[in-house]
Amino acid sequence: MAEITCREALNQALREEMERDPAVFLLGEDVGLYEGSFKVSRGLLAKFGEKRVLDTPIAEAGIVGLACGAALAGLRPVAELMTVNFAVVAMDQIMNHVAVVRYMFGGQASVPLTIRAPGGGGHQLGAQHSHSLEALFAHCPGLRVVVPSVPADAKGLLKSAIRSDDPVLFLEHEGLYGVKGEVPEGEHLVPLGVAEVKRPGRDVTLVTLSRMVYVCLEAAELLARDGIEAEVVDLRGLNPLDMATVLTSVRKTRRAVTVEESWLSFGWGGELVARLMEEAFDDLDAPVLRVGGADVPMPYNKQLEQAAIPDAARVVARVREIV
Amino acid sequence: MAEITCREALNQALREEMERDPAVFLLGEDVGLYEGSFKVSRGLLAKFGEKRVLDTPIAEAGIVGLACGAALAGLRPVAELMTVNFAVVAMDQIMNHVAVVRYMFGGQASVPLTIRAPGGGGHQLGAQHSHSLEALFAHCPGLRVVVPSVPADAKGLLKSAIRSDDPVLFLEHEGLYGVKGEVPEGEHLVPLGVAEVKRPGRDVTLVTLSRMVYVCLEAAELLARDGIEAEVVDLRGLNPLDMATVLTSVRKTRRAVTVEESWLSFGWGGELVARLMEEAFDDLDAPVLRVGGADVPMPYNKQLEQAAIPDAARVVARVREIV
Amino acid sequence: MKTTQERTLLEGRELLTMYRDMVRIREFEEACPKLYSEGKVGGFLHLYSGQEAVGVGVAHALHHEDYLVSAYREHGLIIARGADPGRVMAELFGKATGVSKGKGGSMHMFDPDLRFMGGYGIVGGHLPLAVGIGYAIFYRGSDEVVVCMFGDGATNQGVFHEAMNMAALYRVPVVFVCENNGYGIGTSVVRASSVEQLYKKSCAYETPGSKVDGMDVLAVYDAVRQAVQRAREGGGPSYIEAITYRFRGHSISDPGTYRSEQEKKIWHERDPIPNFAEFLVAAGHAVRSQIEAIDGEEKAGIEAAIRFAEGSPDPAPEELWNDVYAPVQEGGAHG
Amino acid sequence: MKTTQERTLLEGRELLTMYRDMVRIREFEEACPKLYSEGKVGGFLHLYSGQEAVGVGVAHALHHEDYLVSAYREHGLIIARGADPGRVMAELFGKATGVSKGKGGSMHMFDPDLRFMGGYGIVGGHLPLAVGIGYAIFYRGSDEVVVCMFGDGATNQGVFHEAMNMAALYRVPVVFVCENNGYGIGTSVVRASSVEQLYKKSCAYETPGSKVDGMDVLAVYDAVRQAVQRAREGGGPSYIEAITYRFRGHSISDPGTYRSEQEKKIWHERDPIPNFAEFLVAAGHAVRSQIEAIDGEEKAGIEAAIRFAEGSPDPAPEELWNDVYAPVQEGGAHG
Ligand SMILES: Cc1ncc(C[n+]2csc(CCOP(=O)(O)OP(=O)(O)O)c2C)c(N)n1
Ligand SMILES: Cc1ncc(C[n+]2csc(CCOP(=O)(O)OP(=O)(O)O)c2C)c(N)n1
Ligand SMILES: [Mg+2]
Ligand SMILES: [Mg+2]
Repeated sequence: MAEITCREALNQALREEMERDPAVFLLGEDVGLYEGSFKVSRGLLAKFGEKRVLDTPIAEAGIVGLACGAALAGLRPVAELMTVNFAVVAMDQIMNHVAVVRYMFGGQASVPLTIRAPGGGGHQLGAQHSHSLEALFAHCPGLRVVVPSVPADAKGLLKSAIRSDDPVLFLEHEGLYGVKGEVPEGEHLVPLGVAEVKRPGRDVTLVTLSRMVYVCLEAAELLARDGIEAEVVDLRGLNPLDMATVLTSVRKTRRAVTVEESWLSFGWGGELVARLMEEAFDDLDAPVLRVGGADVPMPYNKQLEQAAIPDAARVVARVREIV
Repeated sequence: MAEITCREALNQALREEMERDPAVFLLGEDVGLYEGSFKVSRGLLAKFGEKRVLDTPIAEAGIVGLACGAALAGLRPVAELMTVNFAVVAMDQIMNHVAVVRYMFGGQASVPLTIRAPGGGGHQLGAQHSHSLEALFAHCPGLRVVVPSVPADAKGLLKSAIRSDDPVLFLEHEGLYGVKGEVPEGEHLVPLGVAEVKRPGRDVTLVTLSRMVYVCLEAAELLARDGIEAEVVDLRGLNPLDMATVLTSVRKTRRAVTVEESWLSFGWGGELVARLMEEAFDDLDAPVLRVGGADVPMPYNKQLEQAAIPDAARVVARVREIV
Repeated sequence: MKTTQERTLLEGRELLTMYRDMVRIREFEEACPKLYSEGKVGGFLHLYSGQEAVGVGVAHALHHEDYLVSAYREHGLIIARGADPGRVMAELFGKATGVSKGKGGSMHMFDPDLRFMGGYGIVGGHLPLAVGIGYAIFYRGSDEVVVCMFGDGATNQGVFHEAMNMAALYRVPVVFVCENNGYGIGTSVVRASSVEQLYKKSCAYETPGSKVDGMDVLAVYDAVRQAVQRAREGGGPSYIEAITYRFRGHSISDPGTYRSEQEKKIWHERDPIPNFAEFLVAAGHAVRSQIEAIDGEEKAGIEAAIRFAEGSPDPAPEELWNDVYAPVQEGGAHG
Repeated sequence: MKTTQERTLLEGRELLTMYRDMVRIREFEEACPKLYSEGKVGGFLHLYSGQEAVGVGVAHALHHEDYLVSAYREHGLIIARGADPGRVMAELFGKATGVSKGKGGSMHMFDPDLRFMGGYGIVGGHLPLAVGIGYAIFYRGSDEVVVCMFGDGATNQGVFHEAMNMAALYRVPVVFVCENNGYGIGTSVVRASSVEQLYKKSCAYETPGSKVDGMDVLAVYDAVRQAVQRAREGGGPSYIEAITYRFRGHSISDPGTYRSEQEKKIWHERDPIPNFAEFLVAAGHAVRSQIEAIDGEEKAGIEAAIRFAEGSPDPAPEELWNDVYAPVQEGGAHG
């Protein structure tokens, strides 16, 4: 298997799905001539032409709405939002249109649309450019929320997302595009809604996704030095949400900590805690704790920003409270 | 004290604050000549004139952005979004501008803006017009989220919101405008971030807000018939979040159920559960359970809609699982 | 090639169908308030009475394969497109036999067979969708056209701007039809739009804009037919402002006090239905008795539609959970 | 009333200040890439080199009480408005002495004393804010004006439409200045906007639109001064398209390969700074030595600014939690 970056893995997925299905096309700001602001669509305009790799004006509501309409008419658009921060500009199209048309039209409409959006903090981009909005989208029924952490998943999940007849918010992390990993060539599908145990452990379960998977693995290493074996579960998405894998792990470790990059309050961690409490109350030896971003708009200053984003030390500290 | 409706209480608050402070003005779709689609601004155009009661085009981003700019320049706008469903159209202005400018400009900017928005289901308005978005806004640092359930709070909280130097999302429920209650005349302030025990009880705590307060009180009545005494806590908002009152209650009852109208998954209930678990794990005799709306876009059909919205029976059933 | 006489006959027939469609819509809409007050219909209810000439003119300018997308004031549009009034009424009743299985209601009707791509409730929200459908047509290289209907108020929304720009930029076959009925709820056009003549807004996109009398079904038909043809031939989008009036309040709950009796009277004199009947008779396309026959048939048809709706079943309780997601596909969980 | 001679002197002084401001901005911007590569400056970094004539022309057309609002390419604008380059540089360094206390960075600078109401990073997002500031001015009946700066790409966003419409509808004193530098990142104007001449977009709002050479500081100054005067006198908003060019990539990380060397060359020949120097000397407003003196002083000034930034402290760790909410007021929790 070849070692490639998440960026290349995503590019492969797009290329392969466009070759496989003529109904698949890309659109977004600078996805064509510029090959994407993160270069994920490199080479695709040259290969597939302007009709299938559509550069758009800076108009996120228009982009998502156009993609939604094209999907209603039978195409399989993959819309790239330059970053997830701008998904908020298109929130009405996503929440009130993309997510609900199938249902409100009695199942007669289908929106096989994938919306790709890079996000996350860590690059000193400040209060308007550092969001991770998994929790917001996961709250809206009708939307799938898929979040890859490694190259193989980036490829396998994106291919599944594009083939899904449901609208999918595919949330990439700006800090992971350069991360390398082994990725199967050609047909490689990772089903949506299946979590993965990244590291086995018996003492505590760390439930996480996206870049925080790496933070948790680092924390697990640190804990291991003191003989604490943490099991790291990569949810790989929030809708569908694979509680089975989480429950199996927690029933074994009897302790859990959720780790998310976004604002802790009213984030997705609370949902996991609530489900764990309801479904595994008697299996828990300690409260399920959460680690999350500071509840502040992201500051520009490097030290302040680092303090706002969860790191391994923070995770270790939380684990030590319950182990 | 006079018995008046929530609608009249809100109108009183607006009128009094506009009389008190010349910097306070209203804007929104049909707030003036039409006196508001729920008639909350009745009589205000006649009394204060067009400059202070500004009818706007149908352009939510423009409305919130205009209000944000006016607030930056020292006014105290009260923007009415015809319904909270359209707040999603203005989500970028709310999340990326209103909520963050104070912080990203190092505390030099202030946005004393109140955004009023009616919401909630129950009137067969379907998938695009039945949202309750408390959880979404509560996830964004910088925004206050205030939610009245009775006329006295509608008045007292709105007056406090207008006087607050923080931006406030003031979420009203379309089903409560006609509800009557005693409301003190003139100066009556209810501080933001203070929950209220609506009904004392020793066996279980029902944590809720907005229209669900009534559903919980009804459930409490039903439970009382069987000797189960439920304490009902009206949060009256999510930011500031008054955990102290909730914890005091739960430490007493040792059991709790959160009740929210919106989609259960990734709603605000999870946050409450997580905080209770962390702060009161050893005081809990049973898992904290949640009641919430069905995770589906709201259907039009009456029976289906009723099935999607929590009712007293559902609350009672959940309570019986743990009492 | 047909003889003049044949053609007149054909036109005659089509003209009568236009009249019939307008009457059907009016009968349908005027039956609603009573049903609403009886609690048989719920939710919002935005009636089309007064605007029939726009919808019918548009529908007759389209081929069967063409698409129509609309805002929430769409009963008349889906009927003009050929929907069975019974299924439309059943939707208002929230019944399983409704055009949206009772899940959409008055604002959210849909019929893929008629290529009626939906009624939407977020003002302006469906405009980019229309552009997307147009893009799909362009993508496939087929010669269909999309007509997108919206109100005067929608032209002040940001998505109007984005959709108009993208439609022109990609030269997609979309005809934007603004139904200017003078008001967005209680706000008159001049109090919401800096430009009073809404057709002028297309100047910012180098898209042809024109104005047409929305109370004259033939005028609408001609204007739309030309725009549709232009789009079909690859000429790109156009924008038509149809000046019309809603005879009732914004929705069933709106008394409409912001409009003067005088104003209403003037517009009622311009009622598209009786005026078109007069024209048909005067021009010899029909005789009075035919008109009366149509009126009677359509009245009876709506009564039948109501009976159908009343006799139809509610959706099954489990329908609450259906249609949120696509049925699970072969190969892979939710894949 | 001043004598001609006095007036020329006065103008001469102002002209030299304009030149000095442009040089200061250029020196500031050109110092940034090195600092960025050294890791002293982080985040996004959108430089203004090439566009100085627009910002300086605008700033000189304003009174001290007038407001300026901008997108994220604003270093040059806040400096033109009078900000100390040291505090601007400190902001890029994320220092506590920065114009936004190190919390905003390159994209989010603010100075209430200069009435510089912020740099914003959401394309188009600040346009409605400018309308709101204009509304506050109108509300108070004072005679200030707001100038709102944004790029060509922003004119395709929905909020542009909403802001232009509301500004015209309420006749607020806002001057919209579109800095058309030909590209939105890698997308040229014609590939994003259906109308190539962006000034034409104001036709949809019955707002005067004009085009000006953005490489000529005096042309910009004159155009903006007229629009500002019109706004000050209650004439309402206007819209100016300034044709300019950014000499560097969109941001520090953009190689800008989508622009031909030929194109860049042509624009560099139109560099607003040397050309203006030539004009000043030729027209007798200054002698060569004065120009050289200014160049030297400003170069030194920016070096001092960098030293100030380097010598400044980082924000205290607890600053993470400050400024999220207003300090708790008297009377009532968070009241
Ligand atoms: C984004 C949004 N804002 C506000 C509303 C509330 N609303 C429903 S209809 C309407 C008026 C629309 O007027 P117009 O576009 O002229 O259409 P008409 O009702 O006249 O057919 C408004 C403001 C909405 N549905 N969506
Ligand atoms: C709503 C939104 N979409 C996309 C972006 C990403 N982005 C940042 S700058 C930019 C280009 C803006 O071009 P223009 O308005 O011409 O300004 P310029 O950079 O040329 O000064 C884009 C697309 C953004 N910041 N905000
Ligand atoms: Mg209208
Ligand atoms: Mg540009």
